[in-house]
Amino acid sequence: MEKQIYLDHASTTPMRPEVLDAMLPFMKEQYGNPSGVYKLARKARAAVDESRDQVAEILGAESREIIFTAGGSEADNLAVKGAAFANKRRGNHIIVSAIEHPAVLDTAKQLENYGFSVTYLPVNDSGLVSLDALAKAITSKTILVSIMHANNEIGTIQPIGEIGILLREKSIPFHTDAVQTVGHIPVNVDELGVDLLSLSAHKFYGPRGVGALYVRRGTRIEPLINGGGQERQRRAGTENVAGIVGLAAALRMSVEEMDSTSKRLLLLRERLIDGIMQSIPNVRLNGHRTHRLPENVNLCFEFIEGESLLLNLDMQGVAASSGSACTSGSLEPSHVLLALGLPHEIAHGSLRLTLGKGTTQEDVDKTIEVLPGIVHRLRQMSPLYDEKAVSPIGQ
Amino acid sequence: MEKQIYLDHASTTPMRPEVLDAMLPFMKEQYGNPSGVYKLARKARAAVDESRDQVAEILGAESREIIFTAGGSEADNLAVKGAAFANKRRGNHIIVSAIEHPAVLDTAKQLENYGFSVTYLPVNDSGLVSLDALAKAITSKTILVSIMHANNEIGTIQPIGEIGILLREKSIPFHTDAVQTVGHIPVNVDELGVDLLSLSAHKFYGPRGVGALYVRRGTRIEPLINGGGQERQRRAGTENVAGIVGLAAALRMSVEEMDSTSKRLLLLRERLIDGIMQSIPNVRLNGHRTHRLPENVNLCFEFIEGESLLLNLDMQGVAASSGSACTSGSLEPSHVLLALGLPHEIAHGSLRLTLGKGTTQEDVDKTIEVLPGIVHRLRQMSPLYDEKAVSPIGQ
Amino acid sequence: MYSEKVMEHFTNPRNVGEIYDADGVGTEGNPVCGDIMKLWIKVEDDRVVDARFKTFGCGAAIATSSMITELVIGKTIDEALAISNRTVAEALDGLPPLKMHCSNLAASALRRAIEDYLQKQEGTETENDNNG
Amino acid sequence: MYSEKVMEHFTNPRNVGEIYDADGVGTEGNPVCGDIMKLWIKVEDDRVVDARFKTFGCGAAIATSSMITELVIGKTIDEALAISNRTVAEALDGLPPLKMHCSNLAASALRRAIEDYLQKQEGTETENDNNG
Ligand SMILES: Cc1ncc(COP(=O)(O)O)c(C=O)c1O
Ligand SMILES: Cc1ncc(COP(=O)(O)O)c(C=O)c1O
Repeated sequence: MEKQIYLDHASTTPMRPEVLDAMLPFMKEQYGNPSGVYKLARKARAAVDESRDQVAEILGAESREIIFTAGGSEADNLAVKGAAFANKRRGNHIIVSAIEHPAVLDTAKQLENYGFSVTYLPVNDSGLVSLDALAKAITSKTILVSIMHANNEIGTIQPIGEIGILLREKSIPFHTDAVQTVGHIPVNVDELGVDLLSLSAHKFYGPRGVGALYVRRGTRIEPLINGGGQERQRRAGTENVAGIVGLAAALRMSVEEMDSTSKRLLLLRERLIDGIMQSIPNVRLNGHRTHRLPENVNLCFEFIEGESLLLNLDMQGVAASSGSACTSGSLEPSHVLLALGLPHEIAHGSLRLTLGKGTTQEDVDKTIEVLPGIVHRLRQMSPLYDEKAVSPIGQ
Repeated sequence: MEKQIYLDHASTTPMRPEVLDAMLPFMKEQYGNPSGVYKLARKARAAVDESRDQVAEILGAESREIIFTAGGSEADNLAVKGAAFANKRRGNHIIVSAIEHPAVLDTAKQLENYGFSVTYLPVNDSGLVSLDALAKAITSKTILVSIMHANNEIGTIQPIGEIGILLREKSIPFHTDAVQTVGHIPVNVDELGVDLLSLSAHKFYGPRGVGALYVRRGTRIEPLINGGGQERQRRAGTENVAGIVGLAAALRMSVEEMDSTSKRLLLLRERLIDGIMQSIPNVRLNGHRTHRLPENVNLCFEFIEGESLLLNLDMQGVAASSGSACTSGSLEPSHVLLALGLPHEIAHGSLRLTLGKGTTQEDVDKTIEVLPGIVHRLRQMSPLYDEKAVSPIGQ
Repeated sequence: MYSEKVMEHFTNPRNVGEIYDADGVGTEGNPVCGDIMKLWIKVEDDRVVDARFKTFGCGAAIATSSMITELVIGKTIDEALAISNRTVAEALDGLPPLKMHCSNLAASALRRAIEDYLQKQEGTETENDNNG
Repeated sequence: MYSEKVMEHFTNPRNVGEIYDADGVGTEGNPVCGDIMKLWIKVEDDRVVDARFKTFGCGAAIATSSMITELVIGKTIDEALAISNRTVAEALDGLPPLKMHCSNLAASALRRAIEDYLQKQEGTETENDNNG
């Protein structure tokens, strides 16, 4: 079999072997429930406390401000629903960007059914929200703004720090979905000026099914999962100790290597973009050219459709995605690409290549090598290509 | 160090090594996100599908009726909030038993803040709800009844099948929290006549942080976690593939051994109860004598307080709990024991010993051996004991 | 998610291309929904003797296009009209629920190509001097 | 969760028991809240020469009871009155937040025992024939 080239790190990352090693004791002999009063339980409790301290320190937060969850989606839901319901008496208006991950976007939509009113903030053609538009959208009833740190499809990084200053002035609770940035680029809750921040371990070489929500002291949220008194009454459920330990270990290691990894990936990203755009006509790069995650490449290949591109790439040993992984089973083109102003037929032809710490230059070169043939073959098969065979080379 | 005797299986169980083996590939090389379209993703998807089929078959359900969650608490919240909000137009009345786990009880309380009205059904002195009382509590606005299969503190098993018949007649959605029974005693959704059923893997030697909710086809629930289209739009979040595979593997193995294990534990339970009650005066057995989980022993030792009992037991190498693990950090005596009608000072002196598949007769005998000394010592220290030194031997 | 048959047709699609002197052409779908299929047929003695397609779309769209050309070649016009989306999906050993609409697309494109042929036929028969 | 000092006092509590000819007795807490402490003191020349306790309660309740008897023995009545719940908690290297009320309990029981002693004293001094 072909060597597999994995270029879907924004969807999920392989777990670091060291992370698994850190977790294993808690999947074996250290099985205590942290809520118990006996020795076995106290060891588990200590492991959770220590993990919490580490995560807090990395984010520039206090330990009590960290709530462990079962992933990024739960953290987003807890932040958005939790803050909305907790502040219902103050107002019912919420602002989110139009390119949020579905975990925020669909949550906002659901809140509309519960009497909240939502503004979906547009973005410009490179995916940036405008501070002016945000300032104008704010009303006296605005109780929450949620704008993601970096977008999972196109990698555009928002000016969260500036938004934070604006919102701090107006005392409006501010959530950022940092699932794509934590462990990848520097994230400090005070520098960003956020009150709520979501993260997910499997996006930075940690385990699946565990994440965290940062909640600034004084920020009120209602729990999403009621029950036992875990996580200071803000998230019930027997603690996933192994997962929590894995999250902290993965975060620590990612942060240690962040500088060198992101520099390396940035170079590979540029090599990949250039290599593809030079060898294939009618290709567009989606997202911002520089305010962009170092590992993200998102392209539209005109005249062809994304899924057939992916299937062909897979047959050549390259694993990639089109739009966000969660929605690629659906027939709708990416809401993010549409928000950038792309027409439907172009949005349907998107390819997301996301690099990771295991990605090598050979992987990138192999991808550059196989893509032109695939694109050519699919275009030959496309009824749209005929008609426009003479379009100019993609910008 | 002393050999540790673990008698807190109702709180959490050690994971089976075979379960860990089944999970490991998905924490290593099989890291695909099931939502992807490439080979690696398809293997993950297949593993999730297969696990779902297995869980469904064991419960007597269809695969599409199983939603994987991050544990029992999430499943309970999804069931109760999900059904409440989805049926809001039909009515606003919910019935739960007074001895539900906090994941149901506190959720019901939270729903009171959102305009729902809740009846907390009392239980008799052995912890059984009365069908008559339930029938009387039902109104035309009742949209959900939630009664747990077996109680986590006292092990009392409710007549869910009979309740199911009653509720089916009235077409009222019926949820049961089966976190303590799945994998321990037979659970079949049709025999129980339930529409919603929660379970949690770590209660049957599976991984922490993964559970499931059974939702009968046609039963409407709103998602708790909105976002990506996972779990048929009913629970967003990148699938915890390793956890899901572990849940299914643990369930399969527990069900295979159920008969022999429960027979063995029943004998050990009786030995433990008899041994303690014969050697220590003023002890009461809480819960039902026979409608009881085979692994559950719950006792009140008059004149002494639970936590000091636990700490002393721990020093002798026995890990146990008092009340439910999640609330044992609190100052309140168990809501379950109070619901049985026990006075506060007696309820404070409770000890829960829950046996598991690794429990041996020596473990039981050692516990029977160490308890009298501890109880005696604490009673000697108790100002309540003085006054009542002549009370009769506990029943 | 796809059957082996689907993947096989996707990987080696039959009858890709155009027929420049086609007797009938049909197009179905639109760029907005992400699938467009164009199908050409050549008819002799009331029998489809050749069929070609071009498709912009997902794996299922390409496989159903390929499959329907295989199914239709050799069939009489009546037989060809009887090819339903179900026929195509079954011939491919089934399609994922979300992708069922793709087989619909192929069946509609074929129907349109046949209608186009029949219309031209009518023209030829009645006027006998059109571009037949 | 408990400090080593707490565990040490819990494991080997000092001064458990009653003083039958105590000069003062104090009780604090009640069965409903799950903690009851009874404290006896013996006073000579305005100085606490002995203290004993019986406690129904959690680990912290027993440890604070034990600690407060240690703290008070040898102190004058004035010094004894200055022992606050904070003094007890600090002497035990701290208590978990949820358990802070236990140190309060011990300090109150001591205060009540001293008040009981002082009241009896008054009785003895003024009437000089009571059961002193
Ligand atoms: C009866 C019952 N319901 C719900 C739960 C919650 O399950 P989990 O800890 O997996 O969230 C538990 C255990 O904690 C339980 O015993
Ligand atoms: C930006 C963003 N937010 C939220 C999520 C959801 O995280 P999880 O899959 O851990 O629930 C993801 C990834 O799926 C993401 O990329």
